[in-house]
Amino acid sequence: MSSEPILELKHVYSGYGSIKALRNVSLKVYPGEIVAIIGANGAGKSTTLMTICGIVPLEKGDVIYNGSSIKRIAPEKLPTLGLCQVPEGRRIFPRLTVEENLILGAFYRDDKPEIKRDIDHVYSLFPVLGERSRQQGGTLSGGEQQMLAIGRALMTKPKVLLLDEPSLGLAPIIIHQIFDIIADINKNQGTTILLVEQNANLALQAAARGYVLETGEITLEDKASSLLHNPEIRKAYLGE
Amino acid sequence: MIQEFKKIWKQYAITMLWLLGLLWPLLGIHPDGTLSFQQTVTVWSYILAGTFVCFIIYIINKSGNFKFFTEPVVNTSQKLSDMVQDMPSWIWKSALLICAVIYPLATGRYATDVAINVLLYVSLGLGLYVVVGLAGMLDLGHIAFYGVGAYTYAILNVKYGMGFWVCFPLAGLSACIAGCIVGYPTLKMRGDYLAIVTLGFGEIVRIILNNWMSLTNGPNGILGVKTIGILRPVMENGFTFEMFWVKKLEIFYYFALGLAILTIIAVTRLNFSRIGRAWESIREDETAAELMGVNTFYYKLLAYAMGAIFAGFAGALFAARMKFVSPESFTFLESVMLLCMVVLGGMGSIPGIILGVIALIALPEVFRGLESYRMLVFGSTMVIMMLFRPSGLISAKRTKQMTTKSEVKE
Amino acid sequence: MDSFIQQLINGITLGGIYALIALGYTMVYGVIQLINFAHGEFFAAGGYVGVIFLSFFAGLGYMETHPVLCLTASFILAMMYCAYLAIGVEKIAYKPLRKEARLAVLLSALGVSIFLSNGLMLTQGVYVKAYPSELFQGGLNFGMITISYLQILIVSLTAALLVALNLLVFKTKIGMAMRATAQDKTMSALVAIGSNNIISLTFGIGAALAAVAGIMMGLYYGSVNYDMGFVPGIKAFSAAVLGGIGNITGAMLGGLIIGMVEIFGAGYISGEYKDVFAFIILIGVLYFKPTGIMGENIDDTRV
Amino acid sequence: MSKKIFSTVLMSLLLMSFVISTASAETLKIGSMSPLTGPYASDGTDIKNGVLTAIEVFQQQEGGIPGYDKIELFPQDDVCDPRNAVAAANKLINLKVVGVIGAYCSSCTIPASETLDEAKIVMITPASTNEQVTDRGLPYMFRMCGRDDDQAPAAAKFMKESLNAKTIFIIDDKTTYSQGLADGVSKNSKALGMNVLTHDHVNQGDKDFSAVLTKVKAAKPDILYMSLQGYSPAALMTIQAKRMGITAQIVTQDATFQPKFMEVAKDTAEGVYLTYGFTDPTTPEYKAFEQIYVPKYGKIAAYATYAYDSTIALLKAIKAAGSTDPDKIKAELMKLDFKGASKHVKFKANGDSGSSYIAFKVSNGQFVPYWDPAKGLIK
Repeated sequence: MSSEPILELKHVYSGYGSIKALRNVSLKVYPGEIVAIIGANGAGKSTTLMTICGIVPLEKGDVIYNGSSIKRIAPEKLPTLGLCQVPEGRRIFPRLTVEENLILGAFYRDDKPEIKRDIDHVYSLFPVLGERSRQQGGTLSGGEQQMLAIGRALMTKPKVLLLDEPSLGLAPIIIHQIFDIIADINKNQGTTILLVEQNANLALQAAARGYVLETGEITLEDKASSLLHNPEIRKAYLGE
Repeated sequence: MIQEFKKIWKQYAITMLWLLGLLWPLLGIHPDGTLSFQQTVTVWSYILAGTFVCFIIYIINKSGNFKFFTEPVVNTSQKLSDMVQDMPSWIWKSALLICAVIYPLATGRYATDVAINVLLYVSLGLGLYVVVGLAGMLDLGHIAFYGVGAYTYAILNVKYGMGFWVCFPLAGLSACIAGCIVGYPTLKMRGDYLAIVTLGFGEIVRIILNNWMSLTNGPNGILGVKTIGILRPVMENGFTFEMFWVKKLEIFYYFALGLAILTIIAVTRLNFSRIGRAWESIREDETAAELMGVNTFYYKLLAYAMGAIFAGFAGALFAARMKFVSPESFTFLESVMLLCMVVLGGMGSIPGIILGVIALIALPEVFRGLESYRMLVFGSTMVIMMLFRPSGLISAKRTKQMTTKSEVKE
Repeated sequence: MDSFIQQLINGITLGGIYALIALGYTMVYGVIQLINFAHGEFFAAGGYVGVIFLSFFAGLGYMETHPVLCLTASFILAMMYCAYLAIGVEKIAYKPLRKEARLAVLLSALGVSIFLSNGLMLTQGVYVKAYPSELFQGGLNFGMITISYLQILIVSLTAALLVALNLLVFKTKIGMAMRATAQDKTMSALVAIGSNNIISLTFGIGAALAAVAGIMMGLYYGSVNYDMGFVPGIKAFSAAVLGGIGNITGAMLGGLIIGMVEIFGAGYISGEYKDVFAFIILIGVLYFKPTGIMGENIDDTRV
Repeated sequence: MSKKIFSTVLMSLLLMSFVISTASAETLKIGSMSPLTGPYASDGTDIKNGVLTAIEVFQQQEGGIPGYDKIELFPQDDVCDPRNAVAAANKLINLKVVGVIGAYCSSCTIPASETLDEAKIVMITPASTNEQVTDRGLPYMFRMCGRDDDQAPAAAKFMKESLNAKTIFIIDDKTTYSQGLADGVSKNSKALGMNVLTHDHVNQGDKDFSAVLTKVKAAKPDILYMSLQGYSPAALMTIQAKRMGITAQIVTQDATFQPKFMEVAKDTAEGVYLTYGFTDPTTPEYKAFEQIYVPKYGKIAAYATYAYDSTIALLKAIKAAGSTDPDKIKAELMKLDFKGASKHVKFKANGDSGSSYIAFKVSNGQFVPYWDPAKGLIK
């Protein structure tokens, strides 16, 4: 673990109008690691990611990426800096083909041969996408859509990948497949991953460190393995 | 102060420069092959001066430099409204009523005329509010029902000599039937598709009114519509009744007032009834409403029918007042203005709609002094009002939240 | 038969103009779900700016020496002007309201429409402005059928623009980004697509097409007037909905259908009820296919 | 809730009080009513300009009206919409104007005159030609222009006698004015033994006439009679007809008497005939009008002259009456007998001032008097 965090939230407050979703959230993500944020429904997990990306406006505090504040940077500029999010519910473009979805992932890039190579790379990670490259995104199954969403995010060449509930609504076998690939991306490409999950067990197994978010506040921060064995966590999130 | 509003200043400056670029080709390029800047810059500097003053006032107000002036005003109005709130509702209601009743006595003929227009449009607007605000169906052809009501009275009166009081319910009825005819095929459609279909129906009604010579006398309109007659007891020569024709504008005002009050009461009661809740459920989520056992077909049709009835009543009164109907009063633009009234005042609150009607009927009248600049100022006022009060002048909090949410989701 | 073919040609010409205007409605609707009532005014502004430049060139005397060049330049300048106008209007009157209820933007659009048409009236005068008539006189005669050169120009230019637009939207990355923005603005921001730029671009392209339609209308009918945007605006809007609003191919189809119905209705049934026929077709189509001819049911495809 | 209602009332009272305005005492106030915005704004502006010119000329030549410092005009916009017209009429009543010049559209003049009649205000229309304007027997309604039932026989007679027409194709655009006139032309033409092939309609605001013109082309009539409100649809139809290769003679009516017609239709306008009240542009009265009007407002159009004469008549009557009593003004109006810019002004008992429709022909971009029902061809 290197000394400087690649992504850091400093006392972040944010919310939707009068509703405060995040209060004094601070967290650090170091290069090359997988960090998990776990928490119950409505704890503010997705809001955390949306605040990092500037979609939900930041009220107080600061977000530091790669050593500089990104709170004044427009959301659409972030992927060009290597910060990319796969939002909750996949949100692929349903009426664009699989291939078009992937091309749009590389929207800001001009290097055509490179893009072609990256698309092939995504197809090799997810062979099923290659088979369906001419199909409209909306016609894919849930698991395939999740793969497409991750593949599309990879097309932005992220340094830090924010993943929001990749397991949501998927069959266990698909979930495992996807988590394998997440681990693979982290290991082979050195991509830092911030993972938000309700499925605490899965997330903490994949991650190196974890944060617990409760009603907009960070209540616990520890190594993933210790969190996994923390009795309170086991009681609250692992159903024991 | 300047620093604080740097962003607004920048936007303002860019806007003005944009306007300059917009104006120049229109004013500075001449057919004789010459270019000039004089006129453009003159016109532009007028606009600049005008908007600059407004802008400075806005900035000063925003930065709180008017507090010495606005604060007492706000305080007193707050106190007053608290006072009003403490009073039982019948007090301010009757105070309001008294104001409305003495209004024509206190003002001139022209103001009364404008007020009658306002009152008729209040009935119309509330009818549209049932369709758009409660049931959530965008209607761009509501004026057609107004036209149907007006023509029903005019035709029955002129061709068959029927009196106002017989025709008044018939006007409502025929408008209601028209509403059902429009409503039926549109029930399957949603959102903007509905809007265009209602627009189409509105236009069809207008074209038919304009072309069915034998019935509507086409573009010439129907002349000689009788005004409202009331039987008045006369004591001379024993006790007899005499027909009294309402000719004075002031008396007519009271009829319009009566209709407006009737509509307000009816719509308020509908709003808080079972039917009103059914409509709201349809507006928020039609599928869910259907699953919860709301007969959406019936209630949507009912919304059209109710909206149309009020429009029909207002139409009959309109025909009686103008003594003349012609298709020109029922154009698409009129429908759009009506929709504006409902939205501008604040979707979903009855006082809001009344305010919206007053604003949109009275503003063009206020701007009458500007002559040909009238509509230009009116258009920009509309944009500015929306920019500053996007949820209407008076917004119903509950409705607003729900509507925006559902809009975002779509 | 002769007059049938003649009416067919009339219908295609009119339908082509409607289709060009309808594209602007449908593109803007596709991207921000707004019925842009001011679009008809962009069309009128295009017509006016076209005649301003054409007569400017005529005044300079270039019209006699380089007519084609002047015409092309006028087209391009008017397109640029309208794009400039539309982008500005969007930034001032629509963008601040993007998060508000849709009716608020609708009203703002209406205000803009009133403002623009009256602005045109005040700067250009209440009188009709005549187009230079020297261009495109005459035509081809086949017995009773006359096809004017102007009709040929209108139809071919319309077709060319439609093809170009289709290529842009379906074959280029920018077009992909436009479609992506239309489907999910947040998500497109997350893949580095600036939705504000895309929306501006959409407004710009829509208005530029309207400008072309405006000039063609001016050439075809010989004049422009300040409130010329209103009626074609409604017709084109109907056309866009008929084809399935948000769908580009649908808008073209809708424009052609509305134009044809209007001409054939007026030619064979009744001139005064021609708009009734157009609306009845519209209502009929929507009754059986509530999302228009090519429209997709947005509710179902959204995840 | 109550706060809202309270502010509602406050706002409305504020707005209402804005609406009510008053003006100073020493001025003689007259009103005009015409569409200053909307599709007929051009004709409406002509009327307003005509009235303004008349006030200027009257003050110069007759030295104003004793007892008043100045004559002020309150021009109202009726948008050619009856509701607006009635509102404008009420506004004028509120302003206590002595007389009103207007309106343009017959459909506005009729309801507005009913309202003005209640307040006994004299109204002179310079442009509404529908019979109903004066046939309703309103005591204070006058008309400076001609009537549709004067124009229609003149047009029919012209087509029969001068153009030797046998078949006519009539098109109108369904306004009170244009359709009334077209019906009259149709009736009169049939009475004169001509064959009216079709009487077709287009709608107001239409620009594309190709469908109906294709029918015209197939029907091959001797004459295409266009009764369209305003010069601009007439110009559009002329252009499209010529472009389509229609060879029928085009005859149209007074609304086309606008120099802009030639400006738009250009060379296609050549040879178009139209009927219009005869105005002699060589009289000193016309010259006086022309001298003031042209430098200020440009070319003189159809209704400006009538608006001018209406205003002169009204002011003359007020001056002669020496008071603003409507009945006295009416009596003086009935007595009037003077040479106006457009024609010799003398009102009949029903408020009409008669008309002298003649046929004009467009040649070299000018309206040239061509044929007079009484005298035949004008050389």
